Amino acid sequence: MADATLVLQDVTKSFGAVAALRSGSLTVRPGSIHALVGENGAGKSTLVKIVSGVHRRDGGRFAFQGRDADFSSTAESKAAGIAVIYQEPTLFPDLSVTENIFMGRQPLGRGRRIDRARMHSEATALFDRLGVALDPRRPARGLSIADQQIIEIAKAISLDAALLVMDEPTAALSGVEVERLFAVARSLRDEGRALVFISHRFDEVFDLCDTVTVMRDGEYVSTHAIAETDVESIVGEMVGREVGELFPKTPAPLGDVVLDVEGLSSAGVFRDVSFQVRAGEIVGLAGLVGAGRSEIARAVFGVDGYDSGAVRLGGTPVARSNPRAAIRAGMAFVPEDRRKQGLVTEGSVARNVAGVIRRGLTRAGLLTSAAENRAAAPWAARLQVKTSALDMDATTMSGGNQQKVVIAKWLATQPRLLIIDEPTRGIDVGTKAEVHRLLSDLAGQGMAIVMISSELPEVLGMADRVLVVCEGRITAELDRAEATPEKVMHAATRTGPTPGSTPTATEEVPV
Amino acid sequence: MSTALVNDPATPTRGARGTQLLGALLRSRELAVLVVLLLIVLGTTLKSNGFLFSSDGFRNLLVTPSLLLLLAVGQTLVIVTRNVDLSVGSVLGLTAYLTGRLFADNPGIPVIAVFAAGLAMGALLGLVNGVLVAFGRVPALVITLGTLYIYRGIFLTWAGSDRINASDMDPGFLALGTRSILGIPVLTLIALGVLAAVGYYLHTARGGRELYAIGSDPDAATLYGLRVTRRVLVAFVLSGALAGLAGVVYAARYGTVSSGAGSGIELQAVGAAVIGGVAIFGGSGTVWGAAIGAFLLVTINRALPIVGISDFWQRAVVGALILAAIVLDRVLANRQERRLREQQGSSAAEAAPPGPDGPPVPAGPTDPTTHHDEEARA
Amino acid sequence: MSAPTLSDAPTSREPRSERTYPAYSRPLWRRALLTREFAVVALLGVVYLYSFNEVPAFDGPLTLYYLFLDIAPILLIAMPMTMVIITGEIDLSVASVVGLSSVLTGVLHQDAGLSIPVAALVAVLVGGLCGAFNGFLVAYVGLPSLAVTIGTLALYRGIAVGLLGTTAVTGFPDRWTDLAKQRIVEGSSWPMILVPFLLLLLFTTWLLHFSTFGRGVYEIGLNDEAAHFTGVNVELTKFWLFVFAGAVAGFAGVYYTLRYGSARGDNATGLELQVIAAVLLGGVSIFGGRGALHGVVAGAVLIGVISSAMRLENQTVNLINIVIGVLLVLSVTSTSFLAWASGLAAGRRRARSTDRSRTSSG
Amino acid sequence: GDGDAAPGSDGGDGDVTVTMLPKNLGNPYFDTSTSGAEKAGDELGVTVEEVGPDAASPEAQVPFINTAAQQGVEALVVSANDPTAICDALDEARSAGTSVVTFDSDTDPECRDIYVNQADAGGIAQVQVDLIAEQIGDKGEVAVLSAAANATNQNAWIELMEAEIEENHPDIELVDVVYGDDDDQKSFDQTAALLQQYPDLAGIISPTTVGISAAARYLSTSNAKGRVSLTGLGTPNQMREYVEDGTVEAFALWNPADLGYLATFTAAALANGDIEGEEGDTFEAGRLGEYTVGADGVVLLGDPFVFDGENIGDFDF
Ligand SMILES: Nc1ncnc2c1ncn2[C@@H]1O[C@H](COP(=O)(O)OP(=O)(O)OP(=O)(O)O)[C@@H](O)[C@H]1O
Ligand SMILES: Nc1ncnc2c1ncn2[C@@H]1O[C@H](COP(=O)(O)OP(=O)(O)OP(=O)(O)O)[C@@H](O)[C@H]1O
Ligand SMILES: [Mg+2]
Ligand SMILES: [Mg+2]
Repeated sequence: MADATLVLQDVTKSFGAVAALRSGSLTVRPGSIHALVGENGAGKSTLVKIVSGVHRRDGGRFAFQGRDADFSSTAESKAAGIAVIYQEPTLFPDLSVTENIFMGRQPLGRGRRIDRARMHSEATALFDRLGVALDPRRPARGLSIADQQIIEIAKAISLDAALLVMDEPTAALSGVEVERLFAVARSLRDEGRALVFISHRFDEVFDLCDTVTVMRDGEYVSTHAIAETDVESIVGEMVGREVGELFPKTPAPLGDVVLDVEGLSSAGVFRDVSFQVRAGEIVGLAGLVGAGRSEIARAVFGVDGYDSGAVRLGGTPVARSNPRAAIRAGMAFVPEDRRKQGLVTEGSVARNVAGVIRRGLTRAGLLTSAAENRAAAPWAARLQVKTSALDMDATTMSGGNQQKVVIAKWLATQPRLLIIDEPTRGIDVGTKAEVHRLLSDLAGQGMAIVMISSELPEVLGMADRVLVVCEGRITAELDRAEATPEKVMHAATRTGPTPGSTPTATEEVPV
Repeated sequence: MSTALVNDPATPTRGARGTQLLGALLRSRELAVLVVLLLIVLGTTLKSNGFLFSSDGFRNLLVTPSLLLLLAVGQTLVIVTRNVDLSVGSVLGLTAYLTGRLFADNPGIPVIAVFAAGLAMGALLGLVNGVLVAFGRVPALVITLGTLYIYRGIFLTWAGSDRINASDMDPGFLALGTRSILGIPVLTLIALGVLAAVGYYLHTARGGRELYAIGSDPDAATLYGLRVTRRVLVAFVLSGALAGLAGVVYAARYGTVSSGAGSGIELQAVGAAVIGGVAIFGGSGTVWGAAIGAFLLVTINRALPIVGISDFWQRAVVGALILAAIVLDRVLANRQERRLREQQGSSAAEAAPPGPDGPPVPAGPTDPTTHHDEEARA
Repeated sequence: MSAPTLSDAPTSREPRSERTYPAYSRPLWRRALLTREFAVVALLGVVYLYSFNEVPAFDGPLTLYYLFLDIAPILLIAMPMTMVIITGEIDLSVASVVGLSSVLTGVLHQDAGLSIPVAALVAVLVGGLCGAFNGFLVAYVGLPSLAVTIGTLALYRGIAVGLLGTTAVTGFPDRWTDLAKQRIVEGSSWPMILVPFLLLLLFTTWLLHFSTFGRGVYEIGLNDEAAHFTGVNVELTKFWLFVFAGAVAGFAGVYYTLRYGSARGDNATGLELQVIAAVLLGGVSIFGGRGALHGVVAGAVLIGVISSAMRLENQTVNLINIVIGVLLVLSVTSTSFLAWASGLAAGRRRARSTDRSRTSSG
Repeated sequence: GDGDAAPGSDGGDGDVTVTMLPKNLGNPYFDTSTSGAEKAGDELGVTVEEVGPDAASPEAQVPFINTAAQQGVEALVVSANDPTAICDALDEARSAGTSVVTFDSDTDPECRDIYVNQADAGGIAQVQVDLIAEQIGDKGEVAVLSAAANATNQNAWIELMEAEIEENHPDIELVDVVYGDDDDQKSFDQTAALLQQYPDLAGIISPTTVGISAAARYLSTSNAKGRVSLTGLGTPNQMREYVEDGTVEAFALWNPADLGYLATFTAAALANGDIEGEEGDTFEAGRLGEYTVGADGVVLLGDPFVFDGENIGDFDF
């Protein structure tokens, strides 16, 4: 076997009081795709950032291509031949797609001028290889998360690096795009490069990778050849405890209609959306990434406006474009991007959890921190938020923990309707099961729930009823019993007539 | 605000007609200001044709804005990186005084050496700003507000009540303030030369593009591996150096340097850049725009009394102009966003046509069935 | 209604050990003393004591009286400015509003014959209107406040100067000019202007630190999108803060006019920089989301004490400006310097305790 | 910390301190007047301290007046940026026992003890109108480039000049008064604007030292040189070059050093109780001889002096 491209041995890293890595180890060989798995906060991203020079390790061994390495900036790691796709997109919104890919190493023409024509044609070639049609001249601003991720991927493979690290590159991609990415990854592997692939989706791990390393609580647990292991044992190692059933959906008696959305339209985003949700019911919104599910949810909750239609909660109309009215009416909304929309990450746990209910905490005109702490503590406890004190900033927490804070914040309002967008995006299996159990419990207690998810098994496993959204319209409504992956897929892509789709909608599809 | 397309007007290819159109529209951001400028010149000339057609009028039209132009170009470099340099007025005062002192204390000193000294002094003061901003991790607004006080204090303490008079300075140097080559004043030529060099650098050099990247998203720039600290330092050094050059130009043009030299001009420099379409939060805008903005500001100031508006109202007009410029920017940006959304809609349709052999599947598992089974087992 | 009972606990189906959380990760004295605000207060104490003992005539009865008269406009405007900056915005136009309000007070009194209270009221209202214009452009049109208020800085000043040229309105009734300089108790060092200031301070403290509105202000500064998602009306909050800043600046303009007995278009030129210096010196983050009022008050008074002491030492304004500038730069860079130093210290401590933590965590 | 010997705090053991407060620092005119004051201080054995703001505005002067009151200095010599705005501050200083002398630019008479007038307004207006009339052949368009629009002295002179022109020079038309705010750059640009706006302009009067030198500098390089005459009030050092190159024929001024010298003697006389500031009081002012306090507490320095190519070489200030 060839010498390892990357060797990490007992690497440690702490941020203040948080020990992100206690002993991280990882050995990646050329010509191999190496999966790195672990729960949220296991330290995967931190390990990656040490390899790429974003962070410097506190201790341990780090060798790249047989030589000891200690990068103090990403520029150094890049120069050494390491390409990284970070978990969070790192684009320059004002610059063109092409410039984003080639920034800092643009092809130069005469007199060290940037050769723009060559740069654009190289970008086009890259997109061809990835099988996507993106205008290389458009600015990156306004691209969907999926397109942003594709640019990150194009950026990384254009680097021609010996080691390519991908930190959850598929979290926002659709099936086709994932397949194309995998094809590229395989061809890079066949060229003899080393790849590291981080994902919470086991099917992808088993589909693509040849080796897997498991991490838990900042420590190395094990490394296996993929062929010699299975999902169950890996999950066991990741969690270090028994995971309950992943989709513990129990049927609950349905009550009255809680949410009634009627003919909601917003120009260019969605059209004529109508549906109802009953107490005790979980309604899943399925569809391709970019179908407009989040936009519908945002309009219903009032963070965005809509052009026509009506939203009623328990029979009473809810004012449009007014989140506070929605909250007062009894709605709660867990948005898809927790760092940007769900949380004030630099705010304390207590302020975040008490963020929506603080109006009720005012006594004699005064709102005190003590009151907020008192109100927040039980909800944090209920969701088992891992934090040392209520005044810790949410920045110091892993994704799963942050999601718990967001959910705690909304449950604290004791809503009648919970809209939850991508409840488990980027969350590890252990926490995932917890969240699912929670949703099932809440429905059992009579809460109406709208769940948006891009993971089909999650929708099928949790929803009482599935609404399929395609290009801003609801193209199918399927009961739990009749919802099969095929039917949902058809409605989501409109490859054929599906039950529940309106005939006019099909005619107008510009396919 | 104006976008990458302005900065990146590459040769069109087929299929990019929408972009082309959009590009033309956006390039009009600079064009719009230019048109306003020309209208003002035209209108004022109709009122009093000496404004343009007397030799003094023509010279003043060109030479008066050159000072602000230098500052606006430097300011653009800094603003593009999502910073701002409020200390330029004080740097200008300090170097203008330095210029005078050099001539007064070293009669016969070569003019070129004085220019070099001014540039070096400005660069040094800019370096101090840059170091504090880049290493102190403090917003430039605060740092340069502090150095605005400090540099001016140093200037006034150094100068005391000492004033530099025209007679202290080299006549050859002062002649620069009035001499013309081919009908274009030398000072204007200096400013235009700087403009061309900086504009070329920002458009075609890797370093220049990196300044835009840094301003567009500083965190991403760090993650990406750009040398953010160094680039920001360079931007501040250049801004300082250009303010220093402006100080020398000030001495040449006005012939006297007193305690008020350059005070308050920093906001005009920022204003010129903003009017010219440089986004205050970095990442976009061009020095050409900033230069036109500088011309516009100065020319309006000179035109108002001629068209019969008391010069007391000048500042109000300048303020209204800045506001109009940023509102216009917003309108254009909104229009652009709409276009991009349309464009994205069409390209998405192109990108994922349901092929016969590989129908797209919903996001997530490539094979939902097996996945489901695996998860269920877990 | 807020504290849930155990029975409606979301995960009650599977009873677990309820976690309890300490409210704070650090003891009270560390939370109170290891802050930027406290550092400014301490510095103020040191500078004051030094001046009191070492600077000739600083211990005289007039010192504090003049000091507060001088910094009153800064103190007043710093209150709303603190909130504006905490939302991540900035208002550079306040000094121009002071100028405009001053001119209006003069013009309305002299030319329109209005009595001083009426003229003052109109001036304050116009100040609020100026703020509303800023607020509208920033909050509802969504323009960057730095650019907007650089524009209105020129616009409002331009209107002020345009209305009055560079002439001045003087000759206000003694009753009113004396009021601006009167002491709360005859013979004390506390000028009357402190009364409205203290009321404003009380109001602002409540608004920023003890009301839901204030929580929203901080959230907007830290993450305005998340604030919007939790029902904070981001636009309206910003709008009102700019109105607040404009109205207070308008009031400061009236005070300015009466204190100096002259209404001029160029009154208070450059005051915005002093206000912002005081606010930032007081520990408010220019990025928004952080800061507290006691630091700001200390920052403003510190600037006043330093200026007063240095003037008594017959230092030139230039030197005073240098000191204030250096202080501003030091105070803002100190944060990152301290973070860097404490990072170093923590690193060393960690290195020593790695083994211990490893065994305890296992 | 080492200012323990400063006056006021340690009482009056015969140590007299005079604080000079010009309109602003960094102004060579006041630099010269302060040097005269210091000379007087040396002769009298009193301490002269110069303080002042960096911009010429009344509200910037007030803190310095307050400081003088706090220090309890014996006398304050001030050139007012506004006739009334600084009155209250001066009153407080006077009630703290400080004698107040204004020079160069006066306040309302009731706010100070004595005003040392550089030349009476009529004389100053007269000399400037005479100079410009002579230079432009007593006919044509004339403009005034002043300092700030509410500078007391400037406005008084301009008013008198207007009256004088109307009365005795029917062919001269005063077309505009513009303000350079005693700022080089602004005055320079204002000159340019004047020439553009009035193509037939024959002469400019600038009764301020900053203005006249900025205007001269602009004229000397423009093609209006020789066509447009310039006169006003300036200092010989600033104007020497332009007199020698022919841009300016002649201009006027008093000697600011003498003004500061006289103001200091006046202040010392008041502080020592030699005079009360009443009309008719007389006192000795060193080499300048004896002066008498006139109506309204005004002491007049003398007639302005005309500088031209013949005599400018004899002066250095
Ligand atoms: N910059 C930081 N400051 C403080 N703590 C941090 C920082 N970055 C990471 N951490 C902490 O380090 C731990 C490991 O985080 P890391 O991002 O490496 O986890 P991960 O395995 O990538 O999780 P996920 O699957 O959610 O991406 C977490 O507890 C996190 O809160
Ligand atoms: N920032 C943006 N600027 C312009 N258009 C956008 C932006 N974000 C999304 N869109 C467009 O809005 C539509 C819906 O996007 P979005 O990704 O939110 O849908 P979704 O169904 O919620 O998908 P998911 O939540 O799975 O990512 C798409 O046409 C997308 O291209
Ligand atoms: Mg991660
Ligand atoms: Mg979504």
